[in-house]
Amino acid sequence: MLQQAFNGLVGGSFYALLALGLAVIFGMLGVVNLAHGAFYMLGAFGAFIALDSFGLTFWVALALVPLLLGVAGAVLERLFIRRLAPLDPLYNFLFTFGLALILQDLVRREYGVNSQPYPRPPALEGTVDLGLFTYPAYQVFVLGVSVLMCLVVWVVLTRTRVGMIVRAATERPELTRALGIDVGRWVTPVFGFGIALAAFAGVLAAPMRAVNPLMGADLIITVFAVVVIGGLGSVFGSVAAGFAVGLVSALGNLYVPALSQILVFILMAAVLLWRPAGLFGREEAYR
Amino acid sequence: GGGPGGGGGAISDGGVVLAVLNDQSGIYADTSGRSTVEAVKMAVDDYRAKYGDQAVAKKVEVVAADHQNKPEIANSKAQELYDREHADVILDVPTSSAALAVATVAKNKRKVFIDVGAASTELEGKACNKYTFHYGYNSYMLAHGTGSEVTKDGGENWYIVYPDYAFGQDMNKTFGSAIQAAGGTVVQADPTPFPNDNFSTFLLKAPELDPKPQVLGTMHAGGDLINLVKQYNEYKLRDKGVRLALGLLSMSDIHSLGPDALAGTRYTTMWTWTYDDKTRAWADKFQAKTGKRPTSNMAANYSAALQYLEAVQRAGTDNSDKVVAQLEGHSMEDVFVRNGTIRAQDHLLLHDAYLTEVKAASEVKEPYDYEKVLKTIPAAEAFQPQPDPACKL
Amino acid sequence: MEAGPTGSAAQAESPPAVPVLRARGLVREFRGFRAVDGVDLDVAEGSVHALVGPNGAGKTTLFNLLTGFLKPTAGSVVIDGHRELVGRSPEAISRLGVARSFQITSLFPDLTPQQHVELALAGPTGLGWRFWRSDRALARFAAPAAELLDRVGLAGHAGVPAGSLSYGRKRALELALALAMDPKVLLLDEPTAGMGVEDVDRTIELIRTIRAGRTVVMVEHNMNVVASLADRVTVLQHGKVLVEGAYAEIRHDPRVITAYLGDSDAAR
Amino acid sequence: MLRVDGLSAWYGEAQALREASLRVDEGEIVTLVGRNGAGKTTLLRCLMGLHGTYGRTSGTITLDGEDITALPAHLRARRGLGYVPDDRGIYATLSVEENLLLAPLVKGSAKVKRGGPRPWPLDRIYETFPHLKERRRAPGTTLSGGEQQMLVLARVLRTGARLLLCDEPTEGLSPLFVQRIGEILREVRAAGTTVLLVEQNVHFAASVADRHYLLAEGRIVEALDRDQVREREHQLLEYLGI
Amino acid sequence: MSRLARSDRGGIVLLALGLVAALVLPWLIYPPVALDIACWALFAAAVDLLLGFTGLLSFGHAAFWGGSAYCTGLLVLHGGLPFPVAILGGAAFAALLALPIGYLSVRLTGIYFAMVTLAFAQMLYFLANQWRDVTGGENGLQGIPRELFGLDLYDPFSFYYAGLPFVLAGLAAAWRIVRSPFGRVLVSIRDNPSRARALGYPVERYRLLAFVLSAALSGVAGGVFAIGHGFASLDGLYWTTSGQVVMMVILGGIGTLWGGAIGAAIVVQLQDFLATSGFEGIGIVTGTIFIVIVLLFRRGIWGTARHLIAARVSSAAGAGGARAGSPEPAPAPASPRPAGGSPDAAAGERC
Ligand SMILES: Nc1ncnc2c1ncn2[C@@H]1O[C@H](COP(=O)(O)OP(=O)(O)OP(=O)(O)O)[C@@H](O)[C@H]1O
Ligand SMILES: Nc1ncnc2c1ncn2[C@@H]1O[C@H](COP(=O)(O)OP(=O)(O)OP(=O)(O)O)[C@@H](O)[C@H]1O
Ligand SMILES: [Mg+2]
Ligand SMILES: [Mg+2]
Repeated sequence: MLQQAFNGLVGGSFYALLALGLAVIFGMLGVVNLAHGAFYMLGAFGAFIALDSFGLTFWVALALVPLLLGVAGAVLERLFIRRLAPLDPLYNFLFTFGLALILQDLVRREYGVNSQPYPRPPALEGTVDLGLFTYPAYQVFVLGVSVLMCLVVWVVLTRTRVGMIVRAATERPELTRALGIDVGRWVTPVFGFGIALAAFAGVLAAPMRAVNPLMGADLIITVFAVVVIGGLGSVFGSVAAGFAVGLVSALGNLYVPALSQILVFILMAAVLLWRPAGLFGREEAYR
Repeated sequence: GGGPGGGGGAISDGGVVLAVLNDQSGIYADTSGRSTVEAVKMAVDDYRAKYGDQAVAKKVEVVAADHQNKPEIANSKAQELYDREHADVILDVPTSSAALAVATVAKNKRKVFIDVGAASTELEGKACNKYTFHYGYNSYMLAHGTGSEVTKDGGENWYIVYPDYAFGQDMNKTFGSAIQAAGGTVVQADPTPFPNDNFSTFLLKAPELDPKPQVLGTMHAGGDLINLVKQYNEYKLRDKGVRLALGLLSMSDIHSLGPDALAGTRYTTMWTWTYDDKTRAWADKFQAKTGKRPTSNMAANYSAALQYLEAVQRAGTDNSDKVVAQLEGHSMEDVFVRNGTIRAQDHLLLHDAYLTEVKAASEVKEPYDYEKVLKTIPAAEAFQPQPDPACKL
Repeated sequence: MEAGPTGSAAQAESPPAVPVLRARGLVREFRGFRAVDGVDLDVAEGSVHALVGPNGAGKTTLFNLLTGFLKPTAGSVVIDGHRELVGRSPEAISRLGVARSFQITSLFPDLTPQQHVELALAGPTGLGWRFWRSDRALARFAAPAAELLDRVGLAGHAGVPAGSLSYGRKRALELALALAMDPKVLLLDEPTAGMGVEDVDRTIELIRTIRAGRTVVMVEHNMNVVASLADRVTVLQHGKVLVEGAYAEIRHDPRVITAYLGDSDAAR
Repeated sequence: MLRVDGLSAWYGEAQALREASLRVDEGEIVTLVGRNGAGKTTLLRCLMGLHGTYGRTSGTITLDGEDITALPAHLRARRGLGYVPDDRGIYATLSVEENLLLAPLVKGSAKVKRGGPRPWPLDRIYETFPHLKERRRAPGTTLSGGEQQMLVLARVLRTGARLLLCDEPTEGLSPLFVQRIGEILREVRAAGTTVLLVEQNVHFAASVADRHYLLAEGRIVEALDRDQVREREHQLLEYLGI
Repeated sequence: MSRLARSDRGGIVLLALGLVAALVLPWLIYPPVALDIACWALFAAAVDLLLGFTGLLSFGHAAFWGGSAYCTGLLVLHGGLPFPVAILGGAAFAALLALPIGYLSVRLTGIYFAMVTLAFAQMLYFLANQWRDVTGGENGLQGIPRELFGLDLYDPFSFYYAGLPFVLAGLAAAWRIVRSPFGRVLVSIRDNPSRARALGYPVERYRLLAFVLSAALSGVAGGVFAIGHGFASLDGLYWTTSGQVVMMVILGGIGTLWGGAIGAAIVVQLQDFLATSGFEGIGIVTGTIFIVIVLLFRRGIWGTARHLIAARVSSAAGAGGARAGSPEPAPAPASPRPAGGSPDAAAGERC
C-alpha cells in the first residue's frame, strides 16, 4: 500500500513536471502549448539519439537535451508564438496543435512507430532501501529530481523579480513596455524554459517508458486535466495536482481498475463542480 | 474487376487488380505499411514466374491506399478501390474496426476481401460473409497456444493484465479458458488503462497475490508492451519468480527492448523468418528488395496475394464468386502457410502456429534473429476448433 | 457651477415610508480583510441616495453585494420589503429591477451603442432566448433605443463600434444601458467619473429626469453632483457607515471632513 | 525638455490628432485640457510610444534634444518618461507591492542626465499612501478604484521618472485625495520632476498647473502661458463650457 | 439597417449557389466522399456556432458527433427504427449528453474551455472503448443497415440525397440561430460576459443552450455520417476528430458559418487524396495547414473572401468620415486576451 502510494508519486512526477512546464508557459505567456507532449517525446528521443548516434550517457543527455530543446523552443517563440501572442490565445493553441502533429509525424517518418531501446543509467540500476520497503533506485531518483525541480521553479516564479516581470509581461505587454521593461527579452527564455522542462521530463522517462513518437500525445490530455484540477494558471496548483493525480490513478488502478482510465476525468469534473476555477485558481474581481 | 456474378468470362477490365489497404502512417505502419505492398508485388512476380504464358491473369496490378487507421476512410477507400480502381481483391487492413467496415463493403460489392492484419475473431464470427476471408492470425491463436503450452510447462498460477479494449478483453477470455483447460488457474485478471505508460501498480501487486502467480500474462501490444516490460525488469519480477508470457509480440518490439529484457519470454506467432531454410530464403529476397527483414504480417500478405492469384488461375477467371469457390475449403502450402486450409464454414485460414521464445542476447547471431520456435502448434489446435455459430455465410 | 443644498432640499420633501432596498448587517471578507463590515442601509423609495466615502471604503464592494456580483459573508439584502436578494445571481437580481452601471467601463467593443441599448431593452422580454426567430425581431427596440441614446447625448455616435468611443462617451453609454433596463432601483457607480464638466452637468440633468418613478443609488466623488441630486447621503469608511443624513447635514460633519472632504474646495 | 512638433495620429482611417505641437519645460506642470474625445489620451500614448498598435502617426517628439520619435516604449521609460495610463493599468497577477516594484528605476547615463528627481523609496510611498501599505500583499486589481489610482501614481514616483505623463490621475478619487494628489504634484515639481497632466477637473488643473494647452478635435487650439494662466483662467473655463 | 438588408440579399444569392453546389456534388466527386463533406460541413457549422458566435472553442465536439453516431446506430440496429428517426434520436442524445458536459464547462472560457471539453470527450472515448457490449469496443458498431421502408439505399449516390435534407436542415437551423435574437445575445456574451450579465442575461445558461444546440447539430451530422458509412466507430469519439473539425472551421473562417463547408470540402478531399498518394505524412500535411492558416490566413477562406468583398463595397460606397466597423458578428473569436480587458489589448490587431 505504502509502496503503491510511492509508486503513484513517481508516476505523478511526470505529470507534475509536464504540468509545471505547461503552467509556466501559459500562466506567463497565455499560451496553451498543445505541443508540450511532443516536446516531451522529443526529449526522450533526444536521449535516445544522444546515446545511439553520439554515445552520450544519460547524464549528459539530461543536461544537454533540455538545453537544446529549450533553445529550439526559444527560437520557436521568436519566430511564431510571438506573432500570435497579441491575438486571441486560441490561435496559439491551434498553432501548437499543428506543430505537435508535424513533430510527431516527422519523428515517426524517421524512426517508425516502434519504441526505441534505452537502458537505465548503470549508476541507478539497483534498488534502494527506503526503510519500509525497497524500491528501484531509478524511480526514487526520478521522484527526487522532479520534486527538486518543481520547488526551484516555484521559488523563482513567486519570489524573484524574474517571476514578477514575466507575470506582468503576460498580463499587459504594452504597458509593461511603457514601464521600462523590454518584454521581448523575457518572454523568449521563459517559453524556452517551459519547453526545456518538458524535454527534461522526456529524458527522465526514456529509461522507464516506451520511447516512441506517440508517447506524448495521450499523456498531454491527462496533463490538461491535471492543470485544470490544479487551478488554471496556478503554478503551485499544477504541481500539487500532478502528484495528486499520480497518487489517485495508482490507487485507482489498485482498487477500481475498471474505472482507472477515466478516474482523472471524474476527478476533474468533481473539482469543476466544486470550484470552477480549480483547486488553486483565482476568482474574478468585479469593479 | 468483373461484374458481380456476371459474364463468367475470363478477366474483367483487362487485368487483375490487387489492392493493399492498410495503415501507412499510424501505429501499424511498421508491422504492416508500405513494405507489405512490396511483399504483395513479390507474390505477383512469383505468380508470373510460375505460370508464364499460362497465366490466366495476364496483367496484374498492385495498388495501395492508406486508411490512416480510420474506419470511415477505410470504408470510403474500399468502395473507391472496388469501384474506381477496379480492385478484384483487397488485402491486409490491420485495424479491426476498419477491417469490419471493409468486410461490409466487400459483402455489398460482392468483391473479395482477404484480411490479414486484424486480430478480431468477429471477422469469422458474426461479421463473416461470403466474400471475406481471415488470413494469418487472430486473437484466439495468439492466446490459446501460449496459455495452454505455458501452463503445461509448469506455469500453473497466472496473473493476467490486459489492456481494457476489445482485443485485450478477447485475449483475456481465451487465455483464461486455455489455462483452465490445461489445468492451471488464473489467480487474478486486471484490466489496465489503454494506452498506459505506468504499470507499476500491477507489477508491485503481482508477487503479493495469493497464491503467488508463477506467470504474469500480459496482453498488451506496441508502446504499452514496451512500457510494461521495461517496468517488469525494473521491479525485478523475474528474480522474484514471476515469469512473463505475452499475448502478442512482434519482432520489432524485441528490437526495441533489446533481447535481454525479454529473454525466455514465450508467446505464439503465426510465422517467423528464422523458421526454416525456405522462410530464410524468402526473407533474404525480401530484404534485398526492401532493406528490411519481413514481419509475419508481410509474409502473410505475400501468401494471401499468392493464394488469391492461384485461385484465379484455378477458376480461370477473376469473377468473385468463382474465386471464392476456389478458395473455400482449399488446402494450401507455401512459404508462409504450413498445413493450411481455408475452412469453408467461416473462411478462416487454419494453419500451423508456433510457440516461440525470445533468445538470450548471447544466442542472437544476426540482426533481428531473436525468435526461437519451441513447438509447432498444429493447425487443428491453433485456431478455434469449431466455427462460430454466429457466422452465416 | 456652484451648487448648494437648495436643489436637494426641494426634493427631500417627501420622506417615503417603506425602504425599497434594505440591507442588514452586510459583511464581506476577502481572505480575512473586511471590505464591508456590518453595513445597514435603507434606501427610500423614489429617493436619490448617494454613497460617498474615501477610496477603499467599500462602496463598490457594497454595490457588488447589492447586485449579486459578490456573495456576502454575512447579512441580508431585501427589496420591496420581502424579497431576499442574497443568494440570487446577478442576472436574477437585475430581472427583479435592480440595475447597475460599472465604475470601470465595461462594454461590447464590437457592438454599436444602438445595438447595446437594443440588447439591454430586450433583456427582460425573454426575446433573447428565441433562437428560432429572426433577429429582425429586435428592430422593435430601435426607436426607443435611439431615443435613449439621444437623451444621454450619444445620438451622433449610435452607429460606431463602442470600442472606438472616447472615455466620456463610453460612460454615457454605460448610463444609457442602465436606463434601458428601466429598473426600479438604479445603482450608478461613479456615473460622472472621467466626464468633462459639460457632460457632468448633462448627466446631472439626466439623472434628475430619470429619477421619476425610480430609486437611484449612486457612488460619487463629485460633491457638486451629490449636492445637486442626493436626498440622502451615506458616508462609508473602513467598510462601516460613518454618518448618514442629508447632504447639508453631512457636509459640515467634522468626521466627514477629516475622513473624506478635506478642508479646501479644490475638489469640484 | 519635451518638444512635440506636428504630431498627428490615426485610428485606422480616423484622425484623432491633427498636427499638434507643444513644449514642456523642465520643472513645470503643464496640463492638457479638452472635452471628451478631444485626443488627450491619444497624445499621451503617442508620447509614450504606445500608439503603434492602433494606427499610424507622424510628427516628431524630442526629449532633451534627442529625437525619440522612433524609440520603443521601454527605452523612453528608461530615458525618464513615467506613464500613468487612463485605465490605470494595474496587474491582476501581481501583488500591490510587486506592482510598485515592477518598473525599473530611471538611472543616470550618458543619454540621461541625473540630478533631477530622486526615486521614492518604498517607505516614503507607504507613508504617503497608507492604504497601499495595508493592502500590499493583495492582488493588484482587488484594490478599490481610487486605491488603484494611487498605486499607479506611486509606481511612477518610485522609478524617479523625470517627466510624468498623467492621464486623469484624480479620476475617481475622493475630494480629500484629490487635494493630496495636488500636494504631491507640487512636491515632486519642487524636487525637479516635470509633469504633463491630462485633466477634466479644471479646478484642479488650474490649482496645480503652470501652463495649459487646450485640445479640441485633435488640434491644439490655445496655449496659456505661465503669466496668462491666472488672468485667463476664466476664459479657459468658458471655453470648456463652464 | 439598410446595410444589413443588403447583406441579406447577397446572402440569399450565396445561399442559392450553395444549395446548387450541394445538389450537384455527388456528380462531381465520388459520392461517399460527397456525403462525408456534407456531414463534416454541418459539423463544422455547429462548432463554428460555438466558436465564432459564442467565443467558445470546443475541442471535444467529437463527443457529440461520435456519441450520436453510436446512438443512431443502436436505434437502427436494436430498435429497428427507420434511420431518419434514429438520426433525430442520435441528435437528441447528443443534446442530452451536452447538458452535463456543458454545465461543467461553460463556466470556463477560452483555452480552459477547450481543455475541459477535450478532457470530457476523451473520457467518453474511454467509456465507449470499455463498454464493449453496447458499443462493440474498438471494433466499432458495425453493419448498421440503411434501408427505408424496404428501399435499399445502399448505393452511396442515392443515399447522398437521403442524407442531404438532414444536413441542409441542420445548416438552416445553424443560420437561424446565428441570426436570431439569441444569436445577438451570444455575440455580446462572447465580447463581454460580465456586461451581458449585468444587462440581465444569465450568461452561463445562454452558453449552455448554445452548447446544447451546437451539440444537437453535431449529433445530426454524426448520425447521418454513421448511417452513411454503416457503422459507428471509436474513432469518431477520439480527439483527433475534434481537432479535424476545428481545422475545417478555421480553414473556412471562424464566425462565417458557411466557411466550414469549404473547410470540410478541402480537408475531406485532401484526406482522400493522401490516402492513395503514397505520401506517408498525413500529420505533416494537416499540421502544416493548421500552422499556415493560423499564421497567415486567420480569416480563413470564406472570411478572406468576405472581407475583400466588404472592402470593395465600402470603398465603392465612398465612405467618408469615420469608418464604421462591421455591424455583423466579428470574424475573430472572443476579444483578444479577455483577462486583460485593457484597451491596449482589446483594440489590438484584429486578425
Ligand atoms: N481604439 C480606438 N479606435 C478607434 N478610435 C478611437 C480609439 N480610441 C480613441 N478613439 C477616438 O479617438 C478620438 C480621441 O480619443 P481620446 O481617447 O484620445 O480622447 P480623450 O481626449 O482622451 O477623451 P476622454 O476625455 O473621454 O478620455 C475620439 O474620437 C475617439 O473616439
Ligand atoms: N476581490 C477582492 N479581493 C480582495 N480585496 C478586495 C476585493 N475587492 C475589493 N477589495 C478591497 O476592499 C476594499 C474596498 O473596495 P471597494 O472597491 O469597495 O472601495 P470603494 O469604496 O469603491 O473605493 P473607490 O472609491 O476607490 O472606488 C478595498 O481596500 C479593496 O482593496
Ligand atoms: Mg469603487
Ligand atoms: Mg482620455
